[in-house]
Amino acid sequence: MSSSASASLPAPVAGRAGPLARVTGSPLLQFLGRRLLAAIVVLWGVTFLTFVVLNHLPGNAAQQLLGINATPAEIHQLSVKLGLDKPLLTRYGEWLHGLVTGSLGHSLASGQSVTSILASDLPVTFELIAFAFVISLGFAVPIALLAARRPAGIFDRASMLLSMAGLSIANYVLALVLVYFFAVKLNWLPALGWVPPSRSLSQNLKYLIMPAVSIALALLCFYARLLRADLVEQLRDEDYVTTARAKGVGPWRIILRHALRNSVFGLITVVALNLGTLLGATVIIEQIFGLPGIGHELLSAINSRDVPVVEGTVLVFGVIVVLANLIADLLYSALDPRVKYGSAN
Amino acid sequence: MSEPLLEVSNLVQEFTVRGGGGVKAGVVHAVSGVSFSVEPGETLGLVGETGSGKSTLARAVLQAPRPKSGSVRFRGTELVGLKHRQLVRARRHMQLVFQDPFGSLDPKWRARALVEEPLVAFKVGSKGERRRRVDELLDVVGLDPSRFGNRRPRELSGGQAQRVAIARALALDPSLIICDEAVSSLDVLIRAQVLNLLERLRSELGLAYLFIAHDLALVKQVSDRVAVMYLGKVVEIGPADSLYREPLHPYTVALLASIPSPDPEQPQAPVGKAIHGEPPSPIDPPSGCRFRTRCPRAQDLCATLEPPLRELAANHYAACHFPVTVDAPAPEASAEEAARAESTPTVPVATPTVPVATQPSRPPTVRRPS
Amino acid sequence: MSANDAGPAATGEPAVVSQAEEGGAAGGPLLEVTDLRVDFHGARTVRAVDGLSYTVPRARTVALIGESGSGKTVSSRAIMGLLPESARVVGSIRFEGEELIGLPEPKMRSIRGGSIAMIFQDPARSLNPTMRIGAQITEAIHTHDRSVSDAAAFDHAIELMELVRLPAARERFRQYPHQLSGGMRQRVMIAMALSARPKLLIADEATTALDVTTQAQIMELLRDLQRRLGMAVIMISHDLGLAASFADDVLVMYAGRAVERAPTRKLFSQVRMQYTRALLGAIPRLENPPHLPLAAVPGQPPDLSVQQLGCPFAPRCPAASQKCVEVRPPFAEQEPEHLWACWHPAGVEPRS
Amino acid sequence: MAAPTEVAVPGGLEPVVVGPEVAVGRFRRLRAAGSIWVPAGLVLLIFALCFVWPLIGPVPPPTGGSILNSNLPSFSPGHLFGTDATGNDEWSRLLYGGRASLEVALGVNAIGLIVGGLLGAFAGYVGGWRDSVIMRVLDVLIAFPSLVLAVAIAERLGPGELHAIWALSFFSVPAFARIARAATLRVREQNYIVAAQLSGTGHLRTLLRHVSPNIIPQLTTFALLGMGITVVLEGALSFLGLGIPPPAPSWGNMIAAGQGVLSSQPKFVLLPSAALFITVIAFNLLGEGLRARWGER
Repeated sequence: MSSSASASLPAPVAGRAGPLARVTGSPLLQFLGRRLLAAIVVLWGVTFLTFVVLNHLPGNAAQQLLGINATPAEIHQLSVKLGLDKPLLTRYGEWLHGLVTGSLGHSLASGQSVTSILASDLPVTFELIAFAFVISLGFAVPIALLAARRPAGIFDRASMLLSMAGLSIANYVLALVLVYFFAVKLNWLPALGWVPPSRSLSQNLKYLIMPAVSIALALLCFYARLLRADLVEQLRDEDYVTTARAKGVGPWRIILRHALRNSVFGLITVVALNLGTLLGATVIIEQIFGLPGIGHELLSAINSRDVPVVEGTVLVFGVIVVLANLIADLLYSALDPRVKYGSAN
Repeated sequence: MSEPLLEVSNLVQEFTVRGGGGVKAGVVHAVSGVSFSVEPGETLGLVGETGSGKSTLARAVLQAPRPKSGSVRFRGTELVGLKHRQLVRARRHMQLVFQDPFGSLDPKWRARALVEEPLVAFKVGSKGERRRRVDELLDVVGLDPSRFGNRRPRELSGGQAQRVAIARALALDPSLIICDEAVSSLDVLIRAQVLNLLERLRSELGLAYLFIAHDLALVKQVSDRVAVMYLGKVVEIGPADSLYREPLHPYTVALLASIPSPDPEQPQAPVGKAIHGEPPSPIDPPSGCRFRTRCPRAQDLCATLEPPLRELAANHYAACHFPVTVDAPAPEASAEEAARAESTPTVPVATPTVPVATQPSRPPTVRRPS
Repeated sequence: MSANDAGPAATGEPAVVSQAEEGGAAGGPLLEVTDLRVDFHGARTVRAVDGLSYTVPRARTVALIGESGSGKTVSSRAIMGLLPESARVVGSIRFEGEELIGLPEPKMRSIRGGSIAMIFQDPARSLNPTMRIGAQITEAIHTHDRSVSDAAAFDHAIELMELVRLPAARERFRQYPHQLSGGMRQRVMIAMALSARPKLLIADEATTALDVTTQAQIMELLRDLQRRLGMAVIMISHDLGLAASFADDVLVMYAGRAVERAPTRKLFSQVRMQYTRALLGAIPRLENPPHLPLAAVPGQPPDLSVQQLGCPFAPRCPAASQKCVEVRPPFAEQEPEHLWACWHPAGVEPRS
Repeated sequence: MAAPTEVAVPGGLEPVVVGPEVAVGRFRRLRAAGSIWVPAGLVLLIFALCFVWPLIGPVPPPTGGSILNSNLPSFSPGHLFGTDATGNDEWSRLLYGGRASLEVALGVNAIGLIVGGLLGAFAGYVGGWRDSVIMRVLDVLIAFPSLVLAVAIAERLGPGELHAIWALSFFSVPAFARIARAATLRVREQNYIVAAQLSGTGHLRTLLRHVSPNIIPQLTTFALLGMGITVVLEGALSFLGLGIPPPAPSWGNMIAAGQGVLSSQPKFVLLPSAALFITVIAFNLLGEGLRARWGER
C-alpha cells in the first residue's frame, strides 16, 4: 500500500549552471555599457525633440537675423544660404553627422563655430555652479551635523526653521534682494558684469559671489535638511549606532564615523540630480547679473532661432546631467562597500 | 487509491540576482527539483533553515511567481502553464497565510473588507450574504465581528491580525491552506492560541495544510508528515513520528540536536552536537549532495554523486548515501552507486544527473519492514 | 589575553551549580537592580518596566525570559543607558556597588563596552555596513584604551577574532559585514563585546535571528567564553528552552514586572507562577504526538499605558480570583532561592 | 521631525521628572497638530485673499488705472500699498497676480498628479518593457531644456496662463511619474498585493483599491511641495517674459517690472517677492507637516 509516488520521483539535478558562465567582460564595464546605451538614447531623444520644436517656431534664423523689415525674397535667399530650406530630417541628419565627426556646426547668427562659443561660455557657468556647490555643501554639512547632534535642541530647531525659510526663497527674488542691499544700498558688490579669473581672481570672485549665493541658498537649505533628517534617522533607528554606543563610542565620533558615512549616499545622489535643475537656474541668474555664460547664450540663441547653438548647448546640458548621475552611481559604489557592480549582496 | 490533493513533482525555481546597476550577478537555485504530495485532510510540515527555499517553494506551488519548471497538480488540475484566468479559478481552493500579518493585510482596509475580498473577487453571494459570511468567518477564528470588524490592521495585535488573515484564507472554503511561517512572528502564548485554532479548523473543516516553519518542534506539533529542506532540496520526508524518532538524514539529525529543550530533567544543551559551518550560497551550491560540506558522514562519493530520495523505511524517504538510523546503511544502493562513481573517477560536475536519471526502478531499494 | 590555551578542557562539563548564591564571593553581587521603573513619554505614558528587582552574581548566567513587551529588553538597555530620550528611568542599578542611574555620560561611556558589554538580536543590522570588520573591532579597543598602538590593536583584534573562532581572522579583518554570514557576524559582535574584558555581558536575543544550527554554535561559544573569561551573562530571550539549556538562574517577566525567579532546574521542576506555567504549556514539544492541542491561555498581554492594580496576568489566568485583580502580589522569596509573585501558586507538582 | 520636547540627554539616563506627564503629551500633540493646521490656515488665507476677497472686498481692478493716480505712496487712502507707474493699485495687483500664480500652480500640479501619477503607477505596477519605455520617454522630458520648451510654447501659442500651465506640466508630469513609480514599486513588494491576487482580485481592482490608496499620501505631500516649486517656476517664466504677459499681473512679471526701479522704489520688487515667499513657505510647511504626520521619508 505505498500510498503515493509523492517523494519517490527522481530529483533532477536542475540548475547546476556552474560558474563557467559566459563572461562578457567585467561587471563594471557591463554596467557602464548599459548606462551609456541608455544615455545615448536619452540624448538622442532630447536633441531630436529640440530640433523639431525649434523648427516649429514661427520665423527662422534668417528672418530673425534680417529683422521685421526684410522682404520675403531676402529671407528666402538667406535661408537657402544657411541651408534652412532643406527638409527637417535632412538637416537633423547633417547635424548628427557633424556630431559624429566631432563638429557641432556653426552659429547661424555669427558664423562662429559652436565649439568655440561653448568653449568661451561654459567656463563661466561651470565656475558659477562650482562656486554655488562649494557654498551650499560647505555650509550644509556642518549645519546638518550640529543639528543632528541634538535633535530638537535649540540649534536644530533654529537651523531647520531658517532653512525652511531659505528653501522658500526663489533664486531670482534672492538675486534682486541681494542686488538691492549689497549693490544699491551698500555698494559693496557690483550688480552686473563679469571679470575672467585669468585677469583678476579677486575681482572674479567679487562679481561671482552674489550670483553664486543666489543659487546656493536654496540648495544649502535643502541639503542641510536632507542630511540632518537622514542623520537623525540613522542615529535613532539604526542598530549599528546602538552597537557603537554600547561599545562606549562618543557621540561626535558616532555621528562622524558611523552615521555620516552612511547618510552621505543619499546626499550624493541628490546633489547629482540637482545638477540638472541647476543648469536651468543659471539661465535666469546669468540674465539678472549679466554673466556671459551658457544659460545667457542659450536664451539669445533660442530667440534668434540659432539652431546649431541651441542644439550644442542642449547636448552639453544633457551630457552633464547624464555624467553627473553616472558619477553619483560610481561614487555610491566607491563609498558603499555593499554596492559592487555585478555582485549579489 | 485516489489522487492526492496536491502533487508537486520536480519543481524548480530559480532567480537571477542583479547587482548594482542591474548587471546579472548569478542565479539563485532556490528550489531544485522538489517533489512531494499532500493528501486531502493531511498536514505536511516543511522545515528548513533560512535560504533552504521553503518559502520560495510555497510561492512556486501557488504560481506566484510561476516556477521555472516542474509540475504542480492541485485537485486534478495542472497549474504550471495554466492561463491566468483559469489559474485564478484553480487557485480558489488553495490559500496562503503569510508570516507577517501586517505585511499581508492592506493597512488602509478594515477587517471586514479584508475578509470579504476573496468573496468579492469571485462574486460569491449578494452583499448581505457576503456580510453574513464575513461575520461568520470572523467568529470562526475567534474575533467578535462587532468589536473587530471595523478595525484596520494597525488597530489589531499580531495575533488578531493573523486571525483576520486566516479568516480571509477560509472565505472561499479552501481544501488546502499553505501556512508560510504563519505563527513564527507571534509570541509564545498567542502562537499557541493560533496553532490550536489551525488544528481546530483542520478537524472541523477537513482542511489540508502545507505547514512551513523553521521550528522543528512546532512542525511536529501539527504535521502528519514532515519534509526537511536543505539548500533547495528535500533531503528527507516521512511520517512525523518516524522522522523525529529515527531521522535518516544527517542534516535532520543535526537540526534535531540543535533544538534546546525546556525539559528540567535533562536540560540538555546541544553542546558538542552542533554541526559546523553555515549553509553555502544557493547561487553556487556544492556538487553532489548539497549537505556534504557540513556533513560529518560525508565521503568522496557525496561530492560526485547526488543522492536520490530513497524509501528507507515505511513511507520514509531520505536523500543520503549514508543514512543515519538504518543499521545497514543502504548496502546495495550505496555499493552500486559507489562502484559507478569509481568507474568514472573524474566525474565533472554536471554528469551525476545520468546515474540518477537512469534509475527508473523507483521502487525503493531498501525497505524496513513496518 | 591568553584565552586560547585555557581551552578544550572546559567543554563537556555541566555548569557548576553553586548552592550559595551570592553572599560569599568578593562583596555582594556584580549587578544589583532595585525597583527599576522605566516610563516612555509619548502621546500616552507607557510603563515598560514596573518595579523590577534582581541581582546578577559574578560569573553566572541569568536569563531574562518574557514575551515581547514584557520589559526584558528595555530593562537591560536601562542598565547600559541606551534608552531613547523619551524614556524616564528611576530606581537603582548598582554595578559593583556603583550607582549607574544618573551617572554622567562620559563616566557611563567608559562602563559601556568596558565593564558591561552588549550584543544584539540582529547581527546583520548591528554592524556598520560601511566599516570594515577590523576597524569596528579596533574601534572598540581604542575607545577604552587610547594608548594602544595601531599594531597592538590589530594583534588584539586578531586574537579576539580567534577567540570567537572566526575562521581566517586576518582575511576577515579587511572584510565588510555583508561579506560574512549571520553566524560569523554575531561572532564579530561577540569579539567586539569582549575587547575590554567585560565583567558582564548582556546578550539581547543574541541568537533569535539565527538559524537553529547556527544558534547552537553561538550558544556553545558563549557558554565556553563565559566559563573561560569568568564573565557574568544576562541572557535575554523569549525561548524558555534556550534558557533552560544555558542559564544558571531564570527570571520570568510579564508586563514589565518580574513574576518568577529561581535557579534553572528548580524553576522548571517546580513552576509556581501561573504565567510561567502557561508559557511552558504553550511550547510545542518534540515528545508530543502530532495534533495534540497545546495548553493555551486566552487573551492578550495588558496595555502598559493603563495602571495595573493587581496581578497583570489575572485577566488571562486560569487560577485568578478577585484578589488577583485587586491586590498586586508581592515578588518575594517564598521558598529558598525561589521567588514568585502569585496569590495562587501552582502546587508542588513534578511538572505539568 | 517629531522629536521629544526635552532637551536631549545623552544616554537618556535622566531621573529628573520634567513637568507633569499628561501636559507633556498634550503639548506635543498640540504642536504636532499645529505643524499642519497653521500652514493649512495660511494656505487657505492666501487662497481666500486671491480668489474671494477681490469679489467681495473693495479692491480696484489691477489694470487700466489712471495715470493721474500714478506712483502714490503706500498707505495712501484706498491704496494700501500705493500705486505703480501706470496708476494701478499695487495691493490689487498683488492679489490678482497671486490668483494667476496659484491658478497656474494648481493646473500644473493637477495635470502632474493625474497624468504623471497614473503613468508612474502603471509603469511601476506592470514593470518589464512597458516600464522601461515609459521611464525612458520621461527621462527625455526631464533632460529636455525647460527654456526651449517654454519659449516654444510662448512664441507658438502666445504667452498666457494656459500656455504656462502646458509648459510647466512638461516637468511636473515626469516628476510625479517618478514619485508614483517609486511608491508603487514599494507597495508592490508588500505581501498584501500578493495576498490580494491570490484571493483572486484582478489587476485593475488591485491597482485601484490597493495600490492607489497607499501611494496617494506620498503624491499629496509631493503635490504640496510641487505647488511651491511651481509658483516659483511660473514666476521665473513670467520674469523672463514667457509666462503671463503684462499688463495682466503675475508675481513674476511684477518682480521683473520692478527690477527697473529697484534702486528708487524697491517695494515693487519686495512686495511681490514677499507674497511669493509667504505662499511658497506655507505650501512647504504644509507638505512637511503632512509628511511627518503620515510618517514618510
